[in-house]
Amino acid sequence: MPIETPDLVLAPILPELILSGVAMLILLVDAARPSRGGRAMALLAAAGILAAAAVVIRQWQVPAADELTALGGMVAVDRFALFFRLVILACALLSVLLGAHYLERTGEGRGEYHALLLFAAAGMTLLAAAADLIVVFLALEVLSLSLYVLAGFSWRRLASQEASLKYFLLGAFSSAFFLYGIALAYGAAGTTSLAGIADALSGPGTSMALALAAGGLLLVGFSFKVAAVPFHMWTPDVYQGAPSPVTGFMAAGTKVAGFAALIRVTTVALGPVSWELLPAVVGVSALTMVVGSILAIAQDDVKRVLAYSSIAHAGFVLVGVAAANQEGVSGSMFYLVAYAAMILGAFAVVIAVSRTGEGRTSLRSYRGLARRNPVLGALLALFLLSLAGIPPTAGFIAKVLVFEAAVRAGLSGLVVVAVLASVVAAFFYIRLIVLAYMEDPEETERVPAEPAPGLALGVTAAVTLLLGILPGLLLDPLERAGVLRW
Amino acid sequence: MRTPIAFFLVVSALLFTIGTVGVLVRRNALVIFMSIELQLNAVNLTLIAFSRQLGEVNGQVLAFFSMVVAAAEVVVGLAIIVAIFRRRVSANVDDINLLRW
Amino acid sequence: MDLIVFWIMAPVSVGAAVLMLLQRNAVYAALFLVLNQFTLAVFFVLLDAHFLAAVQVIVYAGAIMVLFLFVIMFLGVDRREALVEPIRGQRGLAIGLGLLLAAGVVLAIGLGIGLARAPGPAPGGDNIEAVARVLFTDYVFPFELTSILLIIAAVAAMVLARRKARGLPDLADEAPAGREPERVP
Amino acid sequence: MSSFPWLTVTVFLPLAGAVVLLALTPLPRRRPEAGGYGADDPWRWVAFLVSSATFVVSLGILTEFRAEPGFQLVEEAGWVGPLNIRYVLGLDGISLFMVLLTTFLMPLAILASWRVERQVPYFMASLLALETAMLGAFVALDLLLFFVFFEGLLFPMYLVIGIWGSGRRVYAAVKFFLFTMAGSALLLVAILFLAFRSETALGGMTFDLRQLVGMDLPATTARWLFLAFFVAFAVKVPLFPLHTWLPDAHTEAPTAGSVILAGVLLKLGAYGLIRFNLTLFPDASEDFRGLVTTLAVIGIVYGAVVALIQTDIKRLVAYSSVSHLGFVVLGIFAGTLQGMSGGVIQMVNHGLSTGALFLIVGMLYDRTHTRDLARLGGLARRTPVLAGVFLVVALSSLGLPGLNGFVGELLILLGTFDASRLPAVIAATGVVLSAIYLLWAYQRSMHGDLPAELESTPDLSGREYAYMVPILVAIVAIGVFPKPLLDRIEPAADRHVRLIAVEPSSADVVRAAGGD
Amino acid sequence: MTDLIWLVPALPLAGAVALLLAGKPLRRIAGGLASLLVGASFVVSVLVLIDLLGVGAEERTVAVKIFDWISVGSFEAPVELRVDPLSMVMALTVTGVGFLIHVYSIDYMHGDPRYSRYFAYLNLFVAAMLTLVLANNLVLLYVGWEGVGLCSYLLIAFWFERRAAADAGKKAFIVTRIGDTAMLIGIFLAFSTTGSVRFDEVFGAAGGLASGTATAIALLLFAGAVGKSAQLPLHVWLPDAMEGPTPVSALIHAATMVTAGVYLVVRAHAIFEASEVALGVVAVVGIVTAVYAGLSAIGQDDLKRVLAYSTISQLGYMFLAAGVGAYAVAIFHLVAHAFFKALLFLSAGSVMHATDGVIDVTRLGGLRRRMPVTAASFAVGGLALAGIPLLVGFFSKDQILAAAYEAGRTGLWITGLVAAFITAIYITRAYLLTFEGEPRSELHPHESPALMSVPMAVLGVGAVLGGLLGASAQTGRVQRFLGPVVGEPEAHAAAGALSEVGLSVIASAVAVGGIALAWALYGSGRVDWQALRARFGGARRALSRGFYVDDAYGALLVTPGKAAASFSASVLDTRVVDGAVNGIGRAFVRLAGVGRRLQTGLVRTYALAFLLGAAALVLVLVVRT
Repeated sequence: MPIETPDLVLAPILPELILSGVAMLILLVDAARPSRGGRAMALLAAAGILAAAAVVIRQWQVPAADELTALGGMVAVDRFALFFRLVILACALLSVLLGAHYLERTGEGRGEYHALLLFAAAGMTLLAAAADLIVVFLALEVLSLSLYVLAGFSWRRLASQEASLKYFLLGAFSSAFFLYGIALAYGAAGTTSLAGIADALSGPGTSMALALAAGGLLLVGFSFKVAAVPFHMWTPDVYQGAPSPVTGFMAAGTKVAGFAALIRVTTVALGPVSWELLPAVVGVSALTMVVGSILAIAQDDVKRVLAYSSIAHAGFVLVGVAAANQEGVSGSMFYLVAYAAMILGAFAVVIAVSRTGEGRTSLRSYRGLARRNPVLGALLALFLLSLAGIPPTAGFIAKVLVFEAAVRAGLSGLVVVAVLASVVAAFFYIRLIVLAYMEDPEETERVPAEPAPGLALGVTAAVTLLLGILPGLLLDPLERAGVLRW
Repeated sequence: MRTPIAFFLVVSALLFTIGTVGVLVRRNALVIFMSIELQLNAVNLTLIAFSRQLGEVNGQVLAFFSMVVAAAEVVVGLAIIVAIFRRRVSANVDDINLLRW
Repeated sequence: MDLIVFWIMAPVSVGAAVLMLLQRNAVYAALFLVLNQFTLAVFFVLLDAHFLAAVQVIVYAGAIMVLFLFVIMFLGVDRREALVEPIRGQRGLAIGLGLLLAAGVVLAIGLGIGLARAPGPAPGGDNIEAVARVLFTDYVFPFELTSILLIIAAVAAMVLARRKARGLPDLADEAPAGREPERVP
Repeated sequence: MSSFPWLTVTVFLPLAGAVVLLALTPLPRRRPEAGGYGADDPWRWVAFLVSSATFVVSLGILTEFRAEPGFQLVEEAGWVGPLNIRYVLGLDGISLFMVLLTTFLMPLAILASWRVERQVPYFMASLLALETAMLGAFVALDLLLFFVFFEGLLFPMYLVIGIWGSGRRVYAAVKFFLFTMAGSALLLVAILFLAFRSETALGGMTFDLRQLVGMDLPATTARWLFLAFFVAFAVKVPLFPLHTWLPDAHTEAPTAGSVILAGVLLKLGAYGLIRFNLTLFPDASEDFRGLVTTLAVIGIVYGAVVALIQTDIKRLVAYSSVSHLGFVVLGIFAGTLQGMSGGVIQMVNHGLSTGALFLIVGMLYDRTHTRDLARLGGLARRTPVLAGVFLVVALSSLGLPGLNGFVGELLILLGTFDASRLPAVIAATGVVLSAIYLLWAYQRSMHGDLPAELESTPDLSGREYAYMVPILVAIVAIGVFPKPLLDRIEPAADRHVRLIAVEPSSADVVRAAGGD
Repeated sequence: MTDLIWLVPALPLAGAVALLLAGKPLRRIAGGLASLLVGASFVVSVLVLIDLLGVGAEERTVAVKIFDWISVGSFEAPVELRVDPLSMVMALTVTGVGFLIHVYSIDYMHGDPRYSRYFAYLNLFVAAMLTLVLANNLVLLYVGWEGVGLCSYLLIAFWFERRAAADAGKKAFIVTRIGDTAMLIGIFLAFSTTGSVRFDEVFGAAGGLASGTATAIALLLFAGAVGKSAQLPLHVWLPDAMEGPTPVSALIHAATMVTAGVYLVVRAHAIFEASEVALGVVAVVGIVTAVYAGLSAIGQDDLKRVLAYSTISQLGYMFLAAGVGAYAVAIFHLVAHAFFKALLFLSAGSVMHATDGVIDVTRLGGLRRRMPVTAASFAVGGLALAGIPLLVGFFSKDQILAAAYEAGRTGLWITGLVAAFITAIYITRAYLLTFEGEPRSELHPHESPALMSVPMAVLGVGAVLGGLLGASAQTGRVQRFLGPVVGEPEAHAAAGALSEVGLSVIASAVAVGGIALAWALYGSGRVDWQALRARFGGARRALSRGFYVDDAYGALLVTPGKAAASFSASVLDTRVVDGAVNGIGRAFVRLAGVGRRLQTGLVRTYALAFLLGAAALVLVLVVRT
């Protein structure tokens, strides 16, 4: 039985190869010399990420190939993918930084953390580049499985274990739905390639009902990953229970990757039925913004607040997705960068404040923060303002971009819901700032400044502020590169 | 006469639903997990049925991947459940509600 | 013949699934799941997917379910779930919504391919060869990808199993997050 | 046309100062042991010098300005490329005086904050950042850029109230923030919608006010957009019944905060109504004139009535603002040149008078540690200068001819009366009421028996002279010789009035007919 | 010289500014400086008058523009002064009487801790009053109008340590401001209909106005006059205003400011004449006030309050004159009143100065022996007020009554006579109780110093000889001089049966009768007036409280007003408006609290929500196809 194995051109997935290669290297080194501290592993991981990023940047500079996909149509090689890979790699780098610091403090430092993080990052980058539903699914599983374990990585805490179990059970549950969606899509279109599905859907004789059922189920799966209501309920619990660097990585990376794939799937594969899908996306978006914003009000743990915040933001990005136009996509891309920067920054603050692992995440611990460490207080305020969408921060520009796209798509009603939700959301961001700035501290001790979170804070703060003042820094290259050519 | 493909699809949908209901009504983490396996199995049936309908084997390959994923998930899932059990001595998910509100 | 087998196996399959849900003991539930998986293998054969039928029996019923049973034993066989549902409305809603979902999907299938249409002739040739050809040409990249999944699974097992290795104590449970939110206007 | 970027420099000089201040935070304090900041610590001086420098630069704008209707000193640059959001600054006679008012009041507010001891560098930095945001909002000609400044001032102000305020400062700060943010939420949607419409109507998406003017919009759309803009600005003004954030914010804010809040921030609402509502939606403005006028009139009377029985002097002044800003809005929407000019000049006047009132309340509080009128009294005997200053400012506020308040009030009422009589007549009762509550407050604090514990109250210090005298001079100068202002305001006011005044006023008819 | 008219208000204004800014260093010379400046102002006025007399009667109206003040579009309100006979008569009265009272104050206020401030205010007042009378447009007039109101406030509340003084000042300002605001609306209406606020244009257009409009403008302006001139129903502030230093009462609340209303009506007579109704209202309000205030004056025990009510009453007379079209007579009475009422007040001030502030006539008595000059002054002033022939008051009052009679308004005439009768009674009563009889308390009064006596003497001379200026309504100098502005006085063919001489006789008889009655009660010693007081306590109280008008305001306006305000503040604003705001906030918090409980921590709940979403999504999408 002769099977001509196809030529495997590995360049398109070089970043993923590097990431998983380094991950395995870490596993090996760790197995060989378990006594070595996490720091070396962290450096190794960081090096791997930087190498992958270098590859991505190199690929960005090289003019796009004629082919839009590689590896037999499985992986996209467009700049959309490259862009998101870069964002995800940045998130991963910061998470490695934060994670190393965190593990050092908790004494849980082990190589597996970094290995799993790299695997998860590889899954995410691949997800952003997936051009076939099966790759989407597998990439999703790669990142999910890694994150299930990472969520429970802080094994001495029951909460971490619980987060892990909850995330796992619901994640597997959602995987089943997603897979069912793939199956129906396959049934409707006879293929799982995104482009193929689009061709089939625009051609005659394809069952719209089946395609839409598939679309609905795929949407369910993505909604779970990006924490959209009502598939969001795991989020607060898992965000709270998981170790903070992991939470940060989940909040930033998973969402970025999930949306990258969601955008690609809805605009490419489901593009022909996007009009029919619109009510679903709009409904989920509106519900997500409203529920996320309102429920955050009643929280008293900062990680839960940020969890609800990330839920609400998923809704805002969905506004851009719902717009389903060029502006919506580029707006969502900008939004995701801004969001990743500010949520990671916020978690970096959380890590800096808690000092010992997971302590001091109750909102009470934030009282008088600005007095105990003015810089940290200011950065927290910056991130919160950006999350609230107050100018001149990246969060504001991001909102403007997606809202404008939605208005353009005739979704003014959704935008109205969005702005009202952001007012409600502002309520709890402001509450946190009240605690940090306007109340007397419970502890008078200064919060020390430490290099690792400091670096992460610096980077995220710079991005948050710079993109708010000069959004052209990101938008102009995006526009020049014409990232949306597929 | 060959069985219409839709029959298989309907059975598959029923099994998927039963699995879904199982996740919701059972409290033992293991049984919940088994229910998820049932869902995945149901999806496999759908894939293979469609594969037959289309007269090609791509669907079977997809089902194959699904099984591999299921296997990997089982490993991770069981590891997590065992880990939790060692601490809490319970596999009842209703007991696991430290994180809430 | 074909249809007869289907009509025999379909009730068994669904029945096994339902019975699985009704078992208070996890072991019986697992056994019913195995039964269900066998019926699925039969369906696969009916659908000319012989390779998958074999994999289903060997991997699923053989390997995975054994793993399940092993864990069930490990955690204690005699644990039974109480029959009382503590969450109000959970069962009703679960079943209702489940049926709605099924209805939606069935409706889609009905609209999509018609409920009674018979399939075309079975593709000729060797099923296993066909699967292999596709798997190692079109799907070779995903296939490679699954290796990463398996590595992750292994790492996960290692990480989760090796927990107490360092001799660090478990941390006390955090106070459950049940406090009233702090009053800010 | 000068090539010097006057506006950019004016707008961002304070922000640069704020950054410098924050950079200087590590400087040693003179009294570290007390935990506070001494009077001779450098930060206050830096802030004062920066804001004074800003004022000087803004005077440069005045010299460059010519009394013409259009926008001047325009500066343009690209900003958010894909949406064609641009950095466009420019000003006309209306914004000119708002800018000058801002730059004028800020150094005085800083001088008045000399006694702030907690976290002085941050306080000063907040004030300076606030100044940049306010100035930017007054000169931004790109709608989104305006929105950025408009929202951008929330946070510094919020900090000023919430950290350095008194009593229920947190409640007041949060309320201020959320109220204004809620108000402007729909503004953003409206701006985006407008820009979206510009793509088809103007052949290219733009947020530039100058291009959006006169864009054809369906009447219903224009009305909705008008309302969205209106709510945002009505909250800021504030118009009844959206005013309840104001008494709390004004009352709890530190003196400088109250001064800026009343002196400048509220103007932003009225300014927005002129600059955007009237300009962009003239027809809808016509349609809603009745509603706006009604709200303004209710605000005038209601604010005054509520002010009547306040015993907290700061609250009293706060409610007086509600009343006074009602006059401004009334004038703006009168649709007559007199009303519009009066509205604009009254914005300046209110900034001066109410700003000064808050400064005086601050001085009183510094001396007596109470704002409760029941615990004050007879201070005129001990502090005749303070009493005199208070009286002049109160008289200015109640519109005594010869002082600035009268010029605005007269023009507003005259202009309104010319257009629609009943509102003007009802509004005029506000003139009586303002006399009642202001004199009442004056009497309760300055006249009557002097409580024993206030026997040794000192009169004005040199620093207090330094910040009150400029305001008093301005109050009298504008009252006696408002021509320099009116001449510059009139062309711009005329341009705006032409948009909404479809029929000439009855007086003009008579005049045209050669007097009936 | 006419071009220097701006000096007239500017000089006292300069004095005011100097004294306000440099009160302390100038303290020693404050009184002298202030008096000097007002005196200079008077001199300039006289020079301008001489200029004016030098030209023909028709050329005696000159407008002197000083600078552009408020000008927007077609609205122009320049600072422009008007020199014409009417404004000059007013200016001379103001500066003349003002100068005397300044001089008088130098001693009267001697030793007061706020001596400089006092003269600053007084100077400011003169400046404002001159602005009022010299203004050539309604808005500038309004500036002066409000300015004098302010000074009135400042001076009434001059001794602000006293609660009553502070209250009285505030009351004066607020009550008059009610009228002022109406007047402001009148100005708007005038501008709105005539397109200008300049006198010439507005009054020139008056003839062409619709009668309703003319009535409205006239009545609105008159409302201002009612407030400022303390006519019913806005008179309540004036009696209280007596809390101020007595020279202030003399200058502001007798001689000048309160007469501004009369000036306004005369100045704007063109508009009033365009409306029958308005003139009628002016006359009726005037005469009713005259009677009402006269009666109230009888009931007062406080000498200054007697004079205050008397002022109200006399102002009513002036309005009566204006209301029947005798504008020149009104102005003549205004000038005459300025003399004798100022004289009366200064005499009362002299009494206060001597008795350390005791001014309750029931506690005084027999002061004539100790203070002959003062007693004589008071007597002269009182007789002039009562209208005893040959004193200035006789001529002016007689002309008013005659004008009413000749206009055919017999009712007004008879009521006017009644008022005259009452006037004679209360002023005689005041004089008798203060200066005659035996002292009723232990006081050691002494005559006032020269700086106080001399101005009194000068005013006394004016009260005696003032009649020379306007002995006849047709031929009097003042009346003829005013002719070009207010219309030439017409020689009425006596409409009724009585000749002019007959009218004079009747009026004189009434005055004498009133004096006689008062003497019988208070001076003859045959009647125990104190027993009468006790017996008719209710009536006395009604009189002394001015028929409870003030109390009625308290009960009907102030109390409900306060209640309404406190309702607005504590219920409407806090509960309803703000309550709605906070309610929305709370609703969200509560909603969040409820929503929070849905996050049970149970995986199965989460899965249920998940399924709910999935089922809904699939169903919606499938069913829609």
